Amino acid sequence: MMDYTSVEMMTVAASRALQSNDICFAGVGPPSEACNLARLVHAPGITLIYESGAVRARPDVLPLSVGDGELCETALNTVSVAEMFRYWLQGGNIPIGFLGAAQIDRFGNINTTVVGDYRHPRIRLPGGGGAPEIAGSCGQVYIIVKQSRRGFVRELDFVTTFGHGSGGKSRQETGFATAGPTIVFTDMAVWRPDPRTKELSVVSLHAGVSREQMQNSVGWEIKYADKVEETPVPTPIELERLRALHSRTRAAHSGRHQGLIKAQASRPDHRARNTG
Amino acid sequence: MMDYTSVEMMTVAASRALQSNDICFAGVGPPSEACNLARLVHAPGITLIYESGAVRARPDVLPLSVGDGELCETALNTVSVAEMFRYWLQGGNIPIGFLGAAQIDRFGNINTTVVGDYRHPRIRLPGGGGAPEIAGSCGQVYIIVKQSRRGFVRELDFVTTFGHGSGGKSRQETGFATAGPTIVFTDMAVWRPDPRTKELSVVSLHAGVSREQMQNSVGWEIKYADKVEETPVPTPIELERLRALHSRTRAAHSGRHQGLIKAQASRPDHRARNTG
Amino acid sequence: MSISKFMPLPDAIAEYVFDGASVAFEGFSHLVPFAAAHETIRQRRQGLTLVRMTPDLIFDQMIGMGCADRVFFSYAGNPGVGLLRRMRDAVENAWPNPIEIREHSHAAFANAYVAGASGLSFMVFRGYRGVDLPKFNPDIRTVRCPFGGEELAAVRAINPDVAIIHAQRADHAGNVLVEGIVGMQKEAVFAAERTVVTVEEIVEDLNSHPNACVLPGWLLDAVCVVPGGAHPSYAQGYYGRDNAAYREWNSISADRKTFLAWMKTHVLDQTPDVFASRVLWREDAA
Amino acid sequence: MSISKFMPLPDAIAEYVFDGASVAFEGFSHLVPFAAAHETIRQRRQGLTLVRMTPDLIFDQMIGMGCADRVFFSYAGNPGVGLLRRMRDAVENAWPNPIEIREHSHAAFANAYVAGASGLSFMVFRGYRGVDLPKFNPDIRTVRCPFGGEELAAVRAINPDVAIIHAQRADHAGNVLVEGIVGMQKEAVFAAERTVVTVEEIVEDLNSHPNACVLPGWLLDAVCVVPGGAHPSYAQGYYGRDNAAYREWNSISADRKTFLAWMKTHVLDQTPDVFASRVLWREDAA
Repeated sequence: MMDYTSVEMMTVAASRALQSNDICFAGVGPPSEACNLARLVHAPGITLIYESGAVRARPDVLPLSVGDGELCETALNTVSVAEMFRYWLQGGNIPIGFLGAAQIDRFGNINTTVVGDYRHPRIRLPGGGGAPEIAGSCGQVYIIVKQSRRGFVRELDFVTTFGHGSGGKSRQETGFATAGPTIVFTDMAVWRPDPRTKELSVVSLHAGVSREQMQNSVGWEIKYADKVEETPVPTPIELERLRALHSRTRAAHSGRHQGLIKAQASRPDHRARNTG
Repeated sequence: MMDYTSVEMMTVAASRALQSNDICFAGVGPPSEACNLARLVHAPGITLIYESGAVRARPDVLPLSVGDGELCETALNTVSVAEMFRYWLQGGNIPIGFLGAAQIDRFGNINTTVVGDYRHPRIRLPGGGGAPEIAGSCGQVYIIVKQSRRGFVRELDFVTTFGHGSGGKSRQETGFATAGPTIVFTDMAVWRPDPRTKELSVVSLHAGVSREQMQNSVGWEIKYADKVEETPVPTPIELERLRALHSRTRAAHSGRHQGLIKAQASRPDHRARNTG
Repeated sequence: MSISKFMPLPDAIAEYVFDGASVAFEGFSHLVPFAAAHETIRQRRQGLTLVRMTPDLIFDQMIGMGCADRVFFSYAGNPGVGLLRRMRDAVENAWPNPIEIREHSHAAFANAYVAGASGLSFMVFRGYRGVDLPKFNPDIRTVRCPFGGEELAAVRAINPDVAIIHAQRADHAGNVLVEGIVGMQKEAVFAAERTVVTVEEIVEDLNSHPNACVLPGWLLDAVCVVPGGAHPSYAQGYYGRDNAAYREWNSISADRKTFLAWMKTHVLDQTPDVFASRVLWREDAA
Repeated sequence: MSISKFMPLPDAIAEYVFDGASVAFEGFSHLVPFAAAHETIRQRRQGLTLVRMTPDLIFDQMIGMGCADRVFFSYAGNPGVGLLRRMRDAVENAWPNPIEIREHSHAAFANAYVAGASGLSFMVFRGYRGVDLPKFNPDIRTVRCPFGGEELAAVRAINPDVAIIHAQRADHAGNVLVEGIVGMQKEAVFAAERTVVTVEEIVEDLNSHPNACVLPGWLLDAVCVVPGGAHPSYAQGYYGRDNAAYREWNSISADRKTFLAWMKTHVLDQTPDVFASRVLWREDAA
């Protein structure tokens, strides 16, 4: 068995949730990484959609920003950001949204706005971006986030993105017709909301993770599902494809002006070259 | 002096109102005809916009429908109908709207919907199309319409398009910030709203038209401006360009599949040929 | 996403256009889906709510053949030629059956499609001030701006059961390209529950601009290859508009008997294949 | 429509970007108008309301140099790298001056631009349910659907005094082509009172697709040729993104002194011409 890191385990576990016929709104960073790993391993037909307007992007390297040229160049089509949020997302055409988080609570609500008071924050985080309405309009939401006491908190400093609210029927009562978070992938476990209470409950532990380690990384008393499985370890192919993806990405992002201009550009005589 | 018809006089008079740096929303039919004559005679730089989304169309022949391929092929760009009505028109970016009419009253209100009762019409006309919001959102409105007792009525059967309402400050009080109809071209005269009452008043009579003929073609007692001019007759160049335009248009529209596929089509190997 | 969405047009109409459905046939003068309308007539669908900004010849034919109970529209003319005589006969004389009309201006109709495409129940817009239509169309109301208090028009969203469009081409995954005058096709497709698309051809690669109007396969339920399927309207890049046919319609539609005879010969006794013979395209040997 | 809209960038900024103005700099990762921002910094504009969905390095620089009193945004990060340290320093420590932030989600911000572009005072959308932001942004309210009664979010329109964008190219009439990731540039331009565009080059013919994103000359007030003007972001078809520069910014911006020294060398002591040397494009001899 190959060695792997806990973050690799997280990405691999998340990638396995996606199927070849899925249509998924991919947040940049770890969500996009898991989505593209799925595409490269077992879901070659997956449709990945980015908030920059790129539809069915098939990037060869991971985008650094959600608006990298690689996304548009490999996409079926690119629409305006307004159209993406209005017709594609709000119109209810995207079954899965894949998000990251800075802070998350036990009901899958997310904070990416501030640590501390909104008006006088200790740490000003980036803000909501696409997440609030991705979580509202996609049929269901997958979340990928590393576990830590600072991230998995009893109470959010700020509710940026609504998950299951205060649990139970809170989400429906707040006016959502969509399912919200249905699964959370971390570097230690896989969580799913309890069908009734909607509290996130551990359904699978990654190999070698103890319940004690779990409790030390989460700011509330963890619930476990009746049956807790062990997450299958990454396969050699999963690890190889993931590492190759990282390696291509690092090579591409280390230089300057590395955006290779491809066939879709209307003036192929205009090329970037590496000046770094 | 060349012979000309009263309809030619109408089109020529209307064309003269347009300048080379004007930006004008062109209704199909007589408005489009006047707009293109202006472009071909004295306003080569005019920007004509069609509700089908064609921006700065420069058709070689008059379009039969507002969505003829000729418009897109000669345009700077073509946008969706939604974008045209929302960003371009409602956004307040089009200074002049040029409209036709079926029925018009003395305040420049227009009916293109029904003759008789709406629910049980004697004649069902086409309806509003783009006109109501063109008249509302363009900076000002030019109207071109033949005079007749059936068309110039004391009271409209139906208000499709708001002009100056009941006159005076009616337009502002109804919530419009735009000027509404500022000039009306007919086959007999040129009319402008009185600055105070907003009643359409004759400012220019076409050569040879008497006040008696005028009154016989209009369903209300006509007001004349203090100074009534005689409309300059069509110049030879105006008539020549207008007739050449008509001649090209007739030739183009008489066959089948006459839409010549030009450079903007992405697959130039796909051509129509005349099968008529 | 499966290959099964490619099917003959008769199968697509049989499966998705049911009696009583609301069906948008979009295409703004360009790419008008005549082949799909004729197939619907042949299958004798009834009680339809026909939805289209510009009813045009396509709805004149469907109304005259008794397919429609209601028509949603914003401009009912034979462009550049005259009025729609079959639609008038239905509105004025209830022949062949009475129809209810629900009428908007273009701007209002476009906004109603935008609302439908955007998953909203209504859209606000600046229009319908001082005019008579709001008295007759219950889908027009007003809403007050929660910031400045201004009163604006609101139109109810249009969400047809089925959207039917014609497009230039599809790729093998069922992604469809629409280009040229794109009208409201994208909005109609996003607003509808189901979508049937007829295309001129299937190609390996759509080979268009990155920002072109492409409808992804997963939004479409049926893709049917019908070359010439927009005749007598046109398909930019493939064939031109048959303006002569639009002019001839004025006399064909003037009389009920002439109309019915024409429809029997040119629609009822035909199949979708006939459209290919009505246009000529891809004249590679010029 | 006159040729006089072609002008050097310093003249355009001097003429259209006034102290206290609200200025949208748009471009969604792609075509970010850095050259125009640097010129604005050099001209020492103050009291600006900076408007942009993704503040990015461009606003980090402007805020750090004291141009801004307020920032409207929806995602304030250095994409893929980290936080915006100069913007944080202003929000958390009021350095170099306190700034007011007015924050939306992307969907809300996009709808606010759409409202502005459409001549409406607000836009309705399906969002902001159950979250905290509406407590802090007075531009978020609710409106009730006049048909079904559903309560929906409403956002106040954004209509900046000036929109500034970078685009691939203009023709001699000042019509501008934007292609690739087109973001919200069109909406920002339609929403703004004035528009300044920097372009890579002027060409005889835009030579694009009929449905490409083209902004007509008459909507634009100034068109300025600044090759490389989007660096370190990118111009699709011309040059790629300088990701290394984005990464380096994280340490440059970490410290006030380092930041100020960098700005002096790379911005204050430069002219717009320097951008051409930061990228290489049109490498015809490959």
